[in-house]
Amino acid sequence: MELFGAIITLLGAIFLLIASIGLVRMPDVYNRLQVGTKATTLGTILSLIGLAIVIPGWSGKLILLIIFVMMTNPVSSHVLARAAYYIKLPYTSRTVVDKLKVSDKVLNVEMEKRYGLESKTLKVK
Amino acid sequence: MVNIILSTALAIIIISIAITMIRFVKGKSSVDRVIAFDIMTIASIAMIAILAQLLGRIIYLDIALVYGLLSFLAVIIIAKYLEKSL
Amino acid sequence: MKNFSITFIVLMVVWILLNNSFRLEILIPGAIVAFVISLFACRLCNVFVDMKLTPKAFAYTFIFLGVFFIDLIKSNLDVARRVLTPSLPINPGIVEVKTTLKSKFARMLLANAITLTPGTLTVEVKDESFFIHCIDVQDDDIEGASKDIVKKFEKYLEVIYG
Amino acid sequence: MKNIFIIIIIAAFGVMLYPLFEDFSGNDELSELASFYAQKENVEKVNSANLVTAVVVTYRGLDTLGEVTILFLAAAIIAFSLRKHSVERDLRRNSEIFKTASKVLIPIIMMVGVYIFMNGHLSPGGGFQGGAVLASAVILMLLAFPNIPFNSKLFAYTESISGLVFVGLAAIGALIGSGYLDNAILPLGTFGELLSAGAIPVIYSFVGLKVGAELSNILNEFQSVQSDN
Repeated sequence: MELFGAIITLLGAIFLLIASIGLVRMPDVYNRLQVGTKATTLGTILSLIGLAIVIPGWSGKLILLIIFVMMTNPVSSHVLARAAYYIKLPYTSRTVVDKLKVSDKVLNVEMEKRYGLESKTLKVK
Repeated sequence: MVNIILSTALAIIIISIAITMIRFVKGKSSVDRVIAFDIMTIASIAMIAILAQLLGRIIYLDIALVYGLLSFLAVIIIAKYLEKSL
Repeated sequence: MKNFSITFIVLMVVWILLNNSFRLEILIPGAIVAFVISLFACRLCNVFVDMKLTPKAFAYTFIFLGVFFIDLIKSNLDVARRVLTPSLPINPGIVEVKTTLKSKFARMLLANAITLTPGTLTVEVKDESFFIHCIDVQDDDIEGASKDIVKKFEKYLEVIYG
Repeated sequence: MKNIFIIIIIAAFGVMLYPLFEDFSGNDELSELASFYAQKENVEKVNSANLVTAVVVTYRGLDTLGEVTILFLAAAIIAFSLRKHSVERDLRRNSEIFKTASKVLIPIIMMVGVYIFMNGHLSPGGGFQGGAVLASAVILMLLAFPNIPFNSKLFAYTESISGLVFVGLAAIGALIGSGYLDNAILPLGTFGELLSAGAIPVIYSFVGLKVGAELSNILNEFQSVQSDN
């Protein structure tokens, strides 16, 4: 049983390694975030689950750590992606479609109708 | 046996942190560097947990929890600073 | 009141997990602290109000977690394959999807689940539209993308949060 | 009148602290924990000439890791607080996901902070660290809801009351125990449990509350100065 847990931990570590390789290889910020959030979260969760199997007495704190990582990690990558989008970091040339750009224009016009002043500053960015 | 596998896992995590450092140095934009920092933190949480097992000290898990919390806050503050929305 | 009691229960669970024990001398200080924090945070965290407390909702919570974990593992294998292939087979883009969920907490869970699963990352949320960066765009119109990305989680969250 | 009062207080402190001076005797023997660190093999394993450095850096190096993160965070927060106010600031709203997530996280973070300062006698935490975690919940609140009305009087009261209780407990220790800040005024209990080590958890709790309230107050001041400009 302990061996099984240790192997799961090793699997998690391998996912973390893949994440870091992906981080170096990916061409633009958004794809790096993709790799970063996915592989690291699963890697950490697997490592912690494996440890919980190795030492069942610690499972309380380990479960709390897992919940914590699962709550915070997507939120921080969402906030980072949003920041990257609004400071207009360039995409890779392989990007196919950007629906948000279209919607942003519509929203700006609508804001101008509704609030007048607010739209001016929205255009500044 | 268990300890050997866990030590291997620890070594792999350390290698992955070292690879992440490449992106941290190369950067290009500050968001890239923050992403690298975030990934290093999450890897260190796993690393601290494994170290806690190897050294047999449960109190290290508290450190992992607080470390994760603080780096979450740091990433959000920097993201908001870059976005100029603070 | 419902909000307060759910916050209290969540905090007690956190306390028990932290201390890893059910003894009375640990539960009593925990209960006092959880009571005070719930009082303080009550007006702030009105997120739990929409939660339904029926047995069906509980069952669907577990099904949701199961579906989510299977998807999480699939997504990781997929991304790992893309990363390790030398030609880097990606086809990225930002697509728009619609959701019918109203509850804030459910929308957050949906966005987090999307961020954690196959090649997708929530970039922006505006009213009922989610803008999602995909690592491999299959379908760039709204209905098709919604069906691919959102529906599989939405049908469970709809039962839990109404 | 005021001066006389101050002199009386100083004299009272002098009387309280005198036993410390009188009872002081050099202790040549190391306690169990200290001798573990001071053992020759352990020092040689680290191969450091300076024993204190060996303990601080090698055995307690993980604390340093946390401290470094705190420093990083502090630098980021100073940048946040001392920044000039820009017009864009109010207009770009926080994302809804972040707001909802922080609503869920704030109570949990507070609970973790309380856990850390109540378990100060068992784990590497303590009053100061727990207080800092409490204040980080407040930072999250300020980040997610910048316009929320904030009750700064509540913090001021919490801070002064916990400060008073802290000094009061210390004085009680001097009166009925064997010295200032003595922890034997409450039953000592068994080693390794939450309610043990006498008054230490109680004292730590109030230190934690005090530190948390102080840091939150500082943040709140920064925030209000910033929005005035």
